[in-house]
Amino acid sequence: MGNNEILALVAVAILLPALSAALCYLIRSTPTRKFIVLFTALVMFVVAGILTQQLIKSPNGKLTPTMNLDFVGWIIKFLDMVLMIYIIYTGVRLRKALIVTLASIQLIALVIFEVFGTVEEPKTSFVIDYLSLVMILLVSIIGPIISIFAMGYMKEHEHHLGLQKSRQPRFFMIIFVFLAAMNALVMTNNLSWMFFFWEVTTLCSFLLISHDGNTESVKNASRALWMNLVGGVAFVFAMIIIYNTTHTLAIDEIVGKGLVGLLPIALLCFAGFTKSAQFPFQSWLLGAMVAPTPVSALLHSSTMVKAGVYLIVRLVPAYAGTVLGTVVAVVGGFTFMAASAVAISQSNGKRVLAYSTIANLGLIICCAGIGNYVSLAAAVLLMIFHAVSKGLLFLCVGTIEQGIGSRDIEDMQGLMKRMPFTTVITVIGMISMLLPPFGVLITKWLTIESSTSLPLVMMFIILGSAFTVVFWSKWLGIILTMSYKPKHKIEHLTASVKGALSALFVGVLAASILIVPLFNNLIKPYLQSLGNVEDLPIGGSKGGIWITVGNAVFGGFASLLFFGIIFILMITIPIFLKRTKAESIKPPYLCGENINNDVRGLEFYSPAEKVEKVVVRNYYLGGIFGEKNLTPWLNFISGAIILIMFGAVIK
Amino acid sequence: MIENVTDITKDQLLGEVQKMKYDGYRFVTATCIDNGDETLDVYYHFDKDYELKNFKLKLQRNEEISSISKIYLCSVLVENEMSELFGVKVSGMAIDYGGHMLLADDSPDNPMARNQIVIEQKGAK
Amino acid sequence: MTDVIKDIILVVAAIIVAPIIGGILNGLDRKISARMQNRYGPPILQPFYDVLKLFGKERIAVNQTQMVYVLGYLFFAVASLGMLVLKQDLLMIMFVLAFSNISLVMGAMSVRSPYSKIGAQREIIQMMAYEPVLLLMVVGVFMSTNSFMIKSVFDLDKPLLYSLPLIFIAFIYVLTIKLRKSPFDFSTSHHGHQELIKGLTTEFSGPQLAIIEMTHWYDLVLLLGLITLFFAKPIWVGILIALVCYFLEMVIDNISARVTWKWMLKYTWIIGIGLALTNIIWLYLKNRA
Amino acid sequence: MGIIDKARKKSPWIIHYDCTSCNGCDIETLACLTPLYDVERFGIINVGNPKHADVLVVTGSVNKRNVRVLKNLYNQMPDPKAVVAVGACACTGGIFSDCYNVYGGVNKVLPVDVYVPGCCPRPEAIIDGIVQAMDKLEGKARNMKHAASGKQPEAALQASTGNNNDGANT
Amino acid sequence: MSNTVIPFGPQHPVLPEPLHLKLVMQDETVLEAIPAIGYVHRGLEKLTETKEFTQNVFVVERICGICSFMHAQAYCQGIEELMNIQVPDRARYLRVIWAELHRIHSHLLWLGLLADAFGFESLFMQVWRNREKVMDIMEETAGSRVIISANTIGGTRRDISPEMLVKITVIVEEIREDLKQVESVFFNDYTVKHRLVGVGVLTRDVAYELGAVGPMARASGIKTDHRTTGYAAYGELDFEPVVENDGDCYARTVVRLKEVYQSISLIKQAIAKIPAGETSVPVKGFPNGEVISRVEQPRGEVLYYMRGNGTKNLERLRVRTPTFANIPTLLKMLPGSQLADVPVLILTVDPCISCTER
Amino acid sequence: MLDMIKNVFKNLGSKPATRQYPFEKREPFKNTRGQVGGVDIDTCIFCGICSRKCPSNAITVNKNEKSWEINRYKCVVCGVCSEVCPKKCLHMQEDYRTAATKMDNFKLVQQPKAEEPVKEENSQQ
Ligand code: NFV
Ligand code: SF4
Ligand code: SF4
Ligand code: SF4
Repeated sequence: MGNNEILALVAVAILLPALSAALCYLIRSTPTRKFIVLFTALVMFVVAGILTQQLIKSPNGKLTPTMNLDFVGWIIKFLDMVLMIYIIYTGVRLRKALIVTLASIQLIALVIFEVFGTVEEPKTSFVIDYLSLVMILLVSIIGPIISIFAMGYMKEHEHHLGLQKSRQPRFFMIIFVFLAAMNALVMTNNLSWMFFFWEVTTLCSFLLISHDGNTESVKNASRALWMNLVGGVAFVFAMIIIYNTTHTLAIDEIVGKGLVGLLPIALLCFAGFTKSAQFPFQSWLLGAMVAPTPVSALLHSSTMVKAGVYLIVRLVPAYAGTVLGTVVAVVGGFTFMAASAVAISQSNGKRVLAYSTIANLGLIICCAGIGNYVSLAAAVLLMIFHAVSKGLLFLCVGTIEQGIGSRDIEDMQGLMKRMPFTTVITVIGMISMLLPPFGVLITKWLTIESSTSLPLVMMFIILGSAFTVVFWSKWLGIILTMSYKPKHKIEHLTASVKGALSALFVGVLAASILIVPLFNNLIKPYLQSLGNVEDLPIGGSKGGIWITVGNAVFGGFASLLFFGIIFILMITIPIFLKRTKAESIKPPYLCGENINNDVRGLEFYSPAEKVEKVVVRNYYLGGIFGEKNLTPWLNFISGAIILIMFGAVIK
Repeated sequence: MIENVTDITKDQLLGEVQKMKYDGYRFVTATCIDNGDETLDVYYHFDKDYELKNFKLKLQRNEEISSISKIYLCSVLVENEMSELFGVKVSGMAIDYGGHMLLADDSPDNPMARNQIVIEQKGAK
Repeated sequence: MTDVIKDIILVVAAIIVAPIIGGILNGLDRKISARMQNRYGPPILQPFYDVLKLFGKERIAVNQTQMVYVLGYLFFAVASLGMLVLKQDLLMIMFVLAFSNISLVMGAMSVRSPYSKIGAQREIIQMMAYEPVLLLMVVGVFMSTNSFMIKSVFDLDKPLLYSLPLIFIAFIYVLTIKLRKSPFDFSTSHHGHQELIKGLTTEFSGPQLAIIEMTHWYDLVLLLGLITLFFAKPIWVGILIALVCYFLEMVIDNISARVTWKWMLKYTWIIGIGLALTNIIWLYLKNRA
Repeated sequence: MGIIDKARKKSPWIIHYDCTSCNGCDIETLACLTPLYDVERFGIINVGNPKHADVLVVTGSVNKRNVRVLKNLYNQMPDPKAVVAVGACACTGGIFSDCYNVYGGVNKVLPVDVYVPGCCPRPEAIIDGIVQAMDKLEGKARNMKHAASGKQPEAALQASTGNNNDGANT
Repeated sequence: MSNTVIPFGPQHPVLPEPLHLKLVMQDETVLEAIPAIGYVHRGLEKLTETKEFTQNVFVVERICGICSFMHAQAYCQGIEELMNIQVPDRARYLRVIWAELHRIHSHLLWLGLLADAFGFESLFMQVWRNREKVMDIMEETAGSRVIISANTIGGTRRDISPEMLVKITVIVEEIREDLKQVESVFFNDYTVKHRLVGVGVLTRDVAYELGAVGPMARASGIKTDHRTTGYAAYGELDFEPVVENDGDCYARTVVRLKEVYQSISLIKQAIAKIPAGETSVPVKGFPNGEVISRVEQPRGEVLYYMRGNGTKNLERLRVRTPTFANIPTLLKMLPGSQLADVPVLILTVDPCISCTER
Repeated sequence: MLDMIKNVFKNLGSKPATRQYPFEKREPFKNTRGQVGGVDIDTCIFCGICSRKCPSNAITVNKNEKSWEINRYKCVVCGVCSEVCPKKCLHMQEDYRTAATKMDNFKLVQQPKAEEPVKEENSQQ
């Protein structure tokens, strides 16, 4: 394929969602919208597939479609201004001086920089390398799947809210705009374009968080907006500084040359921190959980927040091995630990997922900061695994919430009997975040093995992993709670929900099963492109990922077969035993005060011969990990670390 | 013989007990006796420095007395016991076991009351 | 190929021998503990009688899935032992060991029984306390051998203890938790009685309990094997020291009351992680220099 | 199966439930665990959990409230299991057999295997009782094997749901 | 936010006796605890109305096996007062000796159970091994280990021979020595103190208001000990109530431990002073009238109310046992405590449910 | 922390305190109330005093049948019967009675003029 075809592909990847967005908004009939969603999904899959194929074929591991359309640049500049003005308008409407100020700063800086200054746009507007490809795949595969899920979900959701007039057209419009922006963001090589798409995603996020329009959602949305705008401001100034020192806005040049000072890179990383909701900016992501579940799944866990991570990983060559790298690792590691710790105290399923998202983003950033091959491999792998698993889990929680009317973890007891389909998927989704042979664990292993050069960071990671185990296993335990009772199902899922869940479920399994091809085809080339090395210290073969240090090969995560066998044994032996002779079912031990004929042991005789329900809640350790008392401290520490970062960079 | 017995009436009960509390007495217990003639004696025992002070309350069966558990929380057990075993009605107990503190569902009602024939002739084989 | 066959033979041998050693050690533990309490104590083979008896009991359960978790507990423990004898990646061993534990926790949580659930919660808290120390130990091993492979420990010319004295202490500390010995037997009561009845094993009985017991034996052998690592050369010194440590655990078991888990969490973090981290930083500076 | 039978005899785990005991039998049972008598010599452990136990040691007579507790505990023990009634109260109700809240001995509610007389029985007698119960378990295990071969799972379930153990006064 | 609600007891390995609690907890902090009893209720007070008043000695002994001797003592002393029986001096001293032996056995038993409750198995074993010596004395002197049935109305059923008295002195001295060894564990061991100090604090006022008796009250600084009124031969012996002021579990442990020493000293004093003579006087007639008899049990004062009507049967026998008075303190101590401390708290009350419910 | 350690090691070094019960039996103390030994049936006059004084109604005396019967599983071993027996034909035994798998009543019947008492064991219930 030549340049133009690729350019066309890029255009399709960006413009098709944008077009679908417009159509969704304009044509308000539900069947049409369904068709549009499905069609767009299909096309996005295909485009992503072709891009992958092209990239693998390409000799230098890059696709650089060139184009000479100056006016695209101007259009984007124009849209940039419109966007900023819209945000200012929103700020005025919400009476939020902070938003107005931050947006105005950006607007003024942009006007001075882009309109009055003479900016030479880079020749190659788009560079698609393996890192971009990973993101494109995530956006164009998970994005559409979640949109499909959203069709079923939003119907139920609006039914639940009792809306007269469906707001779905608006919803899907924003979703598709967002997908377009995301695709563009990861493909572009032009820093100022990237900035534009960056702010588009910010706005989309704002609009979607406030979608339900009640006071809480508007409040949280505006918090998300201003926090992201803070990052935006940093982005703008980074851009200006970079341009003034290097006279280029081409990302590949900025990253490769290493001639920019560390300050603008630090600013960009800072922007990444805000977008990825690192401590102390985590609160916006938590607030964002009021949005409908597809939004949480798509924007606030699997894709948009990854934009920040993406930027930081993208910049790795510019700061690897410097003091900035160390601080970035510390920030990420700290967030990983802190978010995991706070997650222990949460009983709201979505908030747990949110904290876990923050934690995992932190881990990715930490890996980027560590900056060796092994850790970078871990970073990119984690981006993939996390996106798939977390996307799935959010959808599951959404489905469960619609099924049982609560997102409180404690209400999910005995879910297996009530919503078997969703439960199985949820359980596998959770296991995939925690246990072998799933990918997330492999990356954690890689991270620890690669972080030994930074003891502090390593301690963060180790503590963080311990916390992670705690909150996942608590939740998992609740879901798996079963008592003997014939099934009674209340589960009726629409086809779109079921389909999307199954698709992502398959994705989770596939990502982990195919970890070796994934590694060899996507991550290995990416790592090689960083330093043009043949001998990577990390390799994938024999069904596992292996690390080489000196002449010792270790790891031996020949996991699949190994753990596969264990799992199969675990499940088949009991089934076999049951066949031969069933266990007799006895009620649980309640100190002898069981109610007669209550095999499930739900109740006991309490004082005065009353009948009382047995309730056992998980521990949330509010005294130790309580959100309220811990957050100020964590914010303070992380704020201090970030200040130290700037201090160290400025010198 | 019992020293320091004061006869009181039902209405004096709370006031007298309150006075005991002011005077720094410890509530020891209450004793209920069924006289077998449809009357009950209820003793309230108070103690200070090893000196017992007793109030004696004569009750008709089915008469209701008010609980002193508002004044002495520790009287809940004995009041529950009285109401279970003797059928004395006690109103306003801080914790009311509803007749199931000591007795189970299929125990005889008010077994200590004399109008009950409760000693089940069994076991002697 | 002969290597592979040798490995397989080694693993199979370990799987067969470990429970025997574990059981005997357990029996010795009971006997010696009894003697410490001025009792005569059970026969040394008592643990085997117990397990055999349990296998012969009726299989009862609260729900139909318990067995799955119990087997998970066993298999993962066996797997980590296998990895140990094959001198595999230490970090992986720790992970697999953790899954084995998680599996048990899941099993305990899967039943609607208050005591087993509370036991599970406590077990999770215990894991939160000791897991970092174990991982830090692994990191310490890495820093002194430059590899996560156990093999490299055996290639060292000096025992690991020289470079990891503090971590060793921290490990012994954590061992008390892992072996559910007295100051820290919160989640199940190994012997003696406890507010949680039998904690996380309350609802497991008969063969399930037998499997759990056997897994304890594997665990025990594995943990003692890890102690041996600190004195890998010559190996018999290591084994001897491991046995001494085990004896030390018995003594600790018999001279302390059960503390509360809050205390454990606090002090495991402060003492355990503190010691381990100090050691690591020391190694770090030494490696730098 | 032979080896398991042998093991069974060497490892009786007991659960001790104090019905309406006056504590006399109770503390004597506990005293069996202590150094002077040390029943762990025979592998006897007080596990305190019916699901782990082989022998239910009951002290005291059955009263009207704890009858259900006793039945529940017995029901939750896995086969083969035995019941040892310790003390005059547990055997017949003893001195309290005429009390209004007392049903009588444990045999009114559960099939008792071994009776230990005395008030309170000497610890030695209690040890004898448990050891005798172990001998009985052997026969029970054989019965269990026969019974199980014909039993349907549903039937087993039903048997466990109802507290329909043999007992006179229910 | 819902809370954890679990049953605690009646069958529970740390509770030697059936006591049921409905625990409402948040994580492991107890918010609410409602005790339920009734698992040991036999209806013994009613039974005594059908037995002869002489037989009742054996019935009241079986209210509780731990404090059986003193139940009989309280009963006999009450009846003796009612019937104006002058008990021989030797019997009064014998009663002191046996009563104090019972106190030692009860307190040692409790110390062991407490050790078991906070997970200190070897300590439990040590204490109970020690206790066996008392049991042996009882068997040798009275013919039975626990329920010794040594009392009878008008005196005691058996005498203790002078050689045996000497032997007792030696053995209690041994017990003191043995106890000294574990004493430091209870008093100083870090882990033990960690579990006891500051747990379940009852201030003096609260304890008084709740009517706590015995060691419970004495550990909260209330100087009450019914033995100081001088029943039996206590008036001729020299002792001071053991009082601690902290009101926590530690204080209660200290009180009980020190009381063992006190009992040992009382036994030795009694043996030194015991006069020769008869051990019982014959009883004639039937009790008539009302009487209240109080005795200091290991757990505090027990109150016997008796009403006789001139026949061989009593019209009413009412027992208010110390635990009955101490249980309300649980209502105050449990809320706010940790689940792990629940057994310790329950045990520091030294609950005797069979006494409580009769 | 280490207060117990001395004790533990001392125990470890010394012989266990355990009495090897079934293998070595202890001599019972003198005058221990082990169990009711039975009655010298020839001397018994079937006055029934023992039966009446027994607090737990364990003894049944039948004057017509000339039988004396005891339910050993109901007897609380108080020793009253042997104290009150006017003929001192009833005596306590020092060895305790061990467990049994069946509750048997112990019955003695005085043969009209034979010397040999017949011992019958018949099961209760
Ligand atoms: N009376 C009496 Fe008690 C009680 N409560 C005495 O110490 O033990 Ni069972
Ligand atoms: S048999 Fe005797 S010692 Fe045992 S519980 Fe009954 S009365 Fe108490
Ligand atoms: S009291 Fe003596 S003589 Fe009279 S019946 Fe009884 S055993 Fe026979
Ligand atoms: S010893 Fe006591 S209980 Fe036994 S038969 Fe004689 S009088 Fe009755």
